[in-house]
Amino acid sequence: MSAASLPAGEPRAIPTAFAIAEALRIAMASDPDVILMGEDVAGGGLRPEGTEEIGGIMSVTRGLVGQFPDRVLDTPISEMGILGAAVGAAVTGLRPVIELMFIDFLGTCLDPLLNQASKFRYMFGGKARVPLTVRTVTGAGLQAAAQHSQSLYWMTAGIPGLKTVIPSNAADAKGLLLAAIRCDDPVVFCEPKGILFVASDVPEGDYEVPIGRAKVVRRGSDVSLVGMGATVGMALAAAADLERDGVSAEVLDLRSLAPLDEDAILETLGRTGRLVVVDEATPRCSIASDVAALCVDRGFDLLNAPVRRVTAAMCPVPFTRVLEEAYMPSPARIVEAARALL
Amino acid sequence: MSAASLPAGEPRAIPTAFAIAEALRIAMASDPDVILMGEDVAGGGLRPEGTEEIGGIMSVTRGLVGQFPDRVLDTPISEMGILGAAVGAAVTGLRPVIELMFIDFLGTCLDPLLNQASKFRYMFGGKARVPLTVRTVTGAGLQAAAQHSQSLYWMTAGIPGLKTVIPSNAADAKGLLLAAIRCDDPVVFCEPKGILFVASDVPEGDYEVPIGRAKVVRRGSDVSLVGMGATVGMALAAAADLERDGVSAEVLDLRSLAPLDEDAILETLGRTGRLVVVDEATPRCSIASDVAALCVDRGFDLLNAPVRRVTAAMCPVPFTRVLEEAYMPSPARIVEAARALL
Amino acid sequence: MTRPPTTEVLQVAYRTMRTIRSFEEALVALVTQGRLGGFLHTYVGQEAIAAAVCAHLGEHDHVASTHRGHGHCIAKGVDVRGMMAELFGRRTGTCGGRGGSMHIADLGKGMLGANGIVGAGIPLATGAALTAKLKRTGGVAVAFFGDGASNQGAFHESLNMAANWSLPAVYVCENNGWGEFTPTAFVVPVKDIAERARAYAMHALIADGMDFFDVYAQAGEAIARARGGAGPSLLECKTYRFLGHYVGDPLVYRAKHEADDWIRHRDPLRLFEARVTREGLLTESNLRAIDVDVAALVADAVARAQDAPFPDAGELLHGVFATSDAEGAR
Amino acid sequence: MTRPPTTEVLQVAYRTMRTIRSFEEALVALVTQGRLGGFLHTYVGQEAIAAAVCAHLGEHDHVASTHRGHGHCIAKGVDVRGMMAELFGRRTGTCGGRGGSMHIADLGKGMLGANGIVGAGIPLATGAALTAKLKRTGGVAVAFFGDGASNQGAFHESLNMAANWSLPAVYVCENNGWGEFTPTAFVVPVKDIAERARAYAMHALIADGMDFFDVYAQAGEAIARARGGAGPSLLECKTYRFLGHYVGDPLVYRAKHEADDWIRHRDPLRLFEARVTREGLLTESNLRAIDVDVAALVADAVARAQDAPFPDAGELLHGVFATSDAEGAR
Ligand SMILES: Cc1ncc(C[n+]2csc(CCOP(=O)(O)OP(=O)(O)O)c2C)c(N)n1
Ligand SMILES: Cc1ncc(C[n+]2csc(CCOP(=O)(O)OP(=O)(O)O)c2C)c(N)n1
Ligand SMILES: [Mg+2]
Ligand SMILES: [Mg+2]
Repeated sequence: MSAASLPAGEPRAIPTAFAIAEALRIAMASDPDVILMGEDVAGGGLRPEGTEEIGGIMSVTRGLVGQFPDRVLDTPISEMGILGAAVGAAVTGLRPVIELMFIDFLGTCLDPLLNQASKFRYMFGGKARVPLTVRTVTGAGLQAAAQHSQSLYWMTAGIPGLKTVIPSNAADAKGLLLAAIRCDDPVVFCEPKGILFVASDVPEGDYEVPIGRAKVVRRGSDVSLVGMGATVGMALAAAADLERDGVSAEVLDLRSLAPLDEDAILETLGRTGRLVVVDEATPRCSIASDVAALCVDRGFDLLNAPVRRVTAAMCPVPFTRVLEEAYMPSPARIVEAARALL
Repeated sequence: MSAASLPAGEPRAIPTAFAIAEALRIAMASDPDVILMGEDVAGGGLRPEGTEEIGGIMSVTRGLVGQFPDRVLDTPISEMGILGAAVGAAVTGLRPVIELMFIDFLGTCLDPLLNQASKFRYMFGGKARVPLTVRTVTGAGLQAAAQHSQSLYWMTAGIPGLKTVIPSNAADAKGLLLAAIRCDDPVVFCEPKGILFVASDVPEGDYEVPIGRAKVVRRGSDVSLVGMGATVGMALAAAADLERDGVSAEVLDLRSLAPLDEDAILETLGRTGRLVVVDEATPRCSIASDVAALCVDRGFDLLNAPVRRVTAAMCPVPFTRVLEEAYMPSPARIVEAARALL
Repeated sequence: MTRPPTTEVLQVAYRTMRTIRSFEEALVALVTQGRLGGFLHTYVGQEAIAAAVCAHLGEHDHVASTHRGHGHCIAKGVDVRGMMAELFGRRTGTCGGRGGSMHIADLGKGMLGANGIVGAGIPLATGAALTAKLKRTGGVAVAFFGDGASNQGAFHESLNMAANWSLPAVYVCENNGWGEFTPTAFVVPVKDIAERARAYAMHALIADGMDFFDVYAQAGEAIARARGGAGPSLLECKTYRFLGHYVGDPLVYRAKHEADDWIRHRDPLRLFEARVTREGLLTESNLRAIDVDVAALVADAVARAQDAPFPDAGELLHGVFATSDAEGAR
Repeated sequence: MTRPPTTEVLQVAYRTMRTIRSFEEALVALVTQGRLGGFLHTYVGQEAIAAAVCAHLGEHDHVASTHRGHGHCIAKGVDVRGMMAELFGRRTGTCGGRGGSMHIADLGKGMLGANGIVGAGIPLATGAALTAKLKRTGGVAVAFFGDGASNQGAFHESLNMAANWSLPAVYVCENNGWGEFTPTAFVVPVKDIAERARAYAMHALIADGMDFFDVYAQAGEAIARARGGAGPSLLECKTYRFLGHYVGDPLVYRAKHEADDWIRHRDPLRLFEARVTREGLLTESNLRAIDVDVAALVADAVARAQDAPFPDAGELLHGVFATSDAEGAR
């Protein structure tokens, strides 16, 4: 059942984390097969009086266990077991939504995504459905250091048979998550730290943002800034800066990292002839490289300048603020990259 | 102790698997801290009479346990435990060489590479040494199907702090493996199925091929074909084909996927102005994308044509021969891509 | 206590065991003749386990298997002709030729797939058991896996979860004494893998994996417990891999007499036959009739498979995603 | 049997415990004042374990730790001033400000690092034990980890390997009743995590983690076994996390009286003090003198840390690789 056609209510400004919670609540209410699993998502079942569950490390699932007591499952700290079981549950009739606390923990549970969920349909002759969603927090900026700050979505986006999406704002987060949960394919849903507690307008009610479609979030004619997740906000800030110098920047929000909306990228390149791609991840084998490679392949005739990648640095995420700031992309670095193309 | 300066003996034609075995034997003989661990690498210790160890699934380590009885260790089927222990052993004074049977099994043991080995030095303030080598078989072509045929080197190459190398022939395999083992950083050493049992000239004795240096394996002036591992042979075959049509193709063998020899790529692009990169891996977040992105960034002024990526298809590796062939890159596809650029 | 198998159960079981044996004997011959490729792992010697466990299962129960999956597939009712066509890489194969030996699955039959990753089937079955519990299907999920797989983290995490949630799951460890080319005793420090259930306060059982009747009884108990809501069990079946780890295995690492002893004295089909005829449960002619049937079925499967069409290279990207708009999309 | 601790051991142990307590009390204050950032997990309540285990270790022994690592670092001899500077992100920090709380390591002291990945330290210690065994250093390796970590696959795989190889390793599970915000009983189906040693035929012990003397005795036995070549042990210490999971934890999920009971009756420092003074092992004035020393040390550490320089942004790419030619190389 697609809810895309349902009338979505009035928008209110709420943080992305709340928008995600809203999507979970709607998905669970509208489909009894949707279950949530993860560490502390319920927080220990029956609680002594005077205590409450915390609802996951980001408190996103707080209150859900009360509403859906059988469908919000605390798990042991067993990511491989959880994800593997989720795949098994998905192919046998449930529609599991997993909370993988930080995407950095992919190292403990890659196989169910790499070799199971993503391959079943194809490998079994097009016959399986794997309606699995993995929600996971990505990104740096909170001094969470090398093992809790990575943007490893390139690892999931590179796996055939897996979809990876990343919202840049609360409204998209809600709609993309609803689309992900209702998708019959496995989807990794990234929750960038940089936007999780930022509020923006979110429509009430049930609506979906389609997977695989990028969105132009600012029109411009001199240069295209292609962002994803938290870097969209950086690109918009850079665009505002550039405008002060009379440079008109278009900003494209990829929203979906796999499948990639190649046409939207080529269209914006066609309008501006110049492109900077901004990626919170490290540069090698990145979404940024894919976008650049697309430009020099199908977009070659549209190019008036080099394609620049503004990414994290090719090193582990440093703890101390001064290095973490130098590590991450920033509006200033985007402006500098864009200016150099003009 | 670098052996790069030792006189390397006469070359003989031996299969890559034997060249790898030779490197292991030399490394172990020259350094008592080198140990081998993996499934079946020794094959169960003391054997009943009339039996022999098989020496790993590809028989590469056969005979080594006899020569170094304490330093060739069979492990349980516990990749996470093995790699994690190898990291612990590496930082405390051993120089472990791990056999990860197929790179597809990375799904069960990513964390020790992603969050431990690769990050220790940086995260600990530049103070750790992690002399760890992971040998692993990559690639398709043997009808080994979706979970035993992947070329996941993009996943390790994309991790800061980790090096990834892939030889295209037996002599480089030996020299690169010796360099990897003696390197104080963690290195993933790929053993492509397509070259493992192909014989070519290998010098006797102890020598190293430096990590981080690509090599022009064929000179040409019209188009550059950039390959790695088994695709170098495909590129050479394509170059021979193209030559029959009067097209002069240069072939660059990357050898090292991380660090990437950017200068060598830009140099060949500078000589030809046209580039096709050939990668056995799937296209997204790939080495192929990185090469293309480099060309459209630092190499923009050198480009006379689009950069084409000839890669595996964006799907799991199919079992049946006809689909597996369509899935993989091939000389014919390289020729076609190159011709379209002229 | 499991009730003794009925005549019908015994007939089906013998047919299953014989089909597995004949199917795989055919494979070995085909590989030797160079007519089949890929990585093939045979179940010969272990047939009683799949047959006895699956005798307690229906189509709404689920099974997750291993790289050594033909036996589990056949016992769970996957069509043998489709399987053979799959190994030949044909369009008519169970997976349209895309999966191959290590990836035969038939979700409609409750077969969650052979699996090329050691240990990976264990969490899959755990998830199927979770579905059964939450959706109250009355179903049970069984994970088959080897002694070697019990050294994987996925084993530990899954059994712990199943015990915590009291899932309707049965974990069947087929301890065949070897993991590839390494003896089990070299990598497992406990005598019985069943002992590992203690780490999860889980019910444990041990069966003689060569004795259909023993496995039938123990599996019956474990499955009844699971179905009745009493939670999961770990059932260890002591068995032996008669042939090499894979078809083509030179077998240099294993003492010949070790295998010979098992093959001569502990062949599950021969033990079964001896007992059913001795006890008058089935007759010699019952058995021979089944043999004839099975031989015909396997021959027919081979004949059809080799005449079946290959998939078309143009279909390479079909079936990556369920949402067709994204097919082949990057 | 471990010999009772000497006066010197007791003095060092008290100093260690007091240093951990004061160090972390300072952190909590600093965070409250908004002077420190990052993810900080305190060890308050568990001090007796690190102090007692490390009392048996020398610099050639190795320890692998967890996200809750300050106590292990201090007990293993890592410089407190360097640690404080690290938390302030300064160049003078143990890791030059690059690691932060979850990544303090000092290989020269045998401290293999705190670790942000639950369970990841367990294989690291196993590898250190392998080095000790193969290089015959006489060393022992200890992995500290929580009850929650015992549900990770890495735990299972590592203990199995250590048992197979009879490594000089001790696995110290600090069972504090909670994994983040979930009670242990909800995710671990066995009463004692020590029970899990049976899966590997491994020696197991249980200690009262609030009682320095008990942990000292049990850890002494386990470490002596390991050092003597008798193989690894799993030592479970029953303890309690006095503060939140992380500094800033609202603690809404835990009944207040639960923590109050532990804090009032089972504080390891108070239990230690009561016993040593009662038995005349140390005097009240011994202890107070140490308190004064420690307070000065911690105050000095804070003062120096906040005056120390930050690293330079230009050094961002330094230290990625040991081979300097590749520094910053892609
Ligand atoms: C994660 C992983 N590691 C290693 C392998 C290679 N491998 C395939 S089968 C096998 C042995 C499995 O032993 P066991 O579980 O006892 O099953 P058996 O083959 O004896 O039936 C190994 C190591 C694999 N397929 N997956
Ligand atoms: C692989 C992994 N999963 C989850 C987390 C998040 N996490 C951090 S601490 C923690 C709880 C650990 O519990 P336990 O092992 O009992 O240690 P304690 O915090 O009680 O000392 C969790 C779930 C993590 N850091 N790593
Ligand atoms: Mg086995
Ligand atoms: Mg705990």
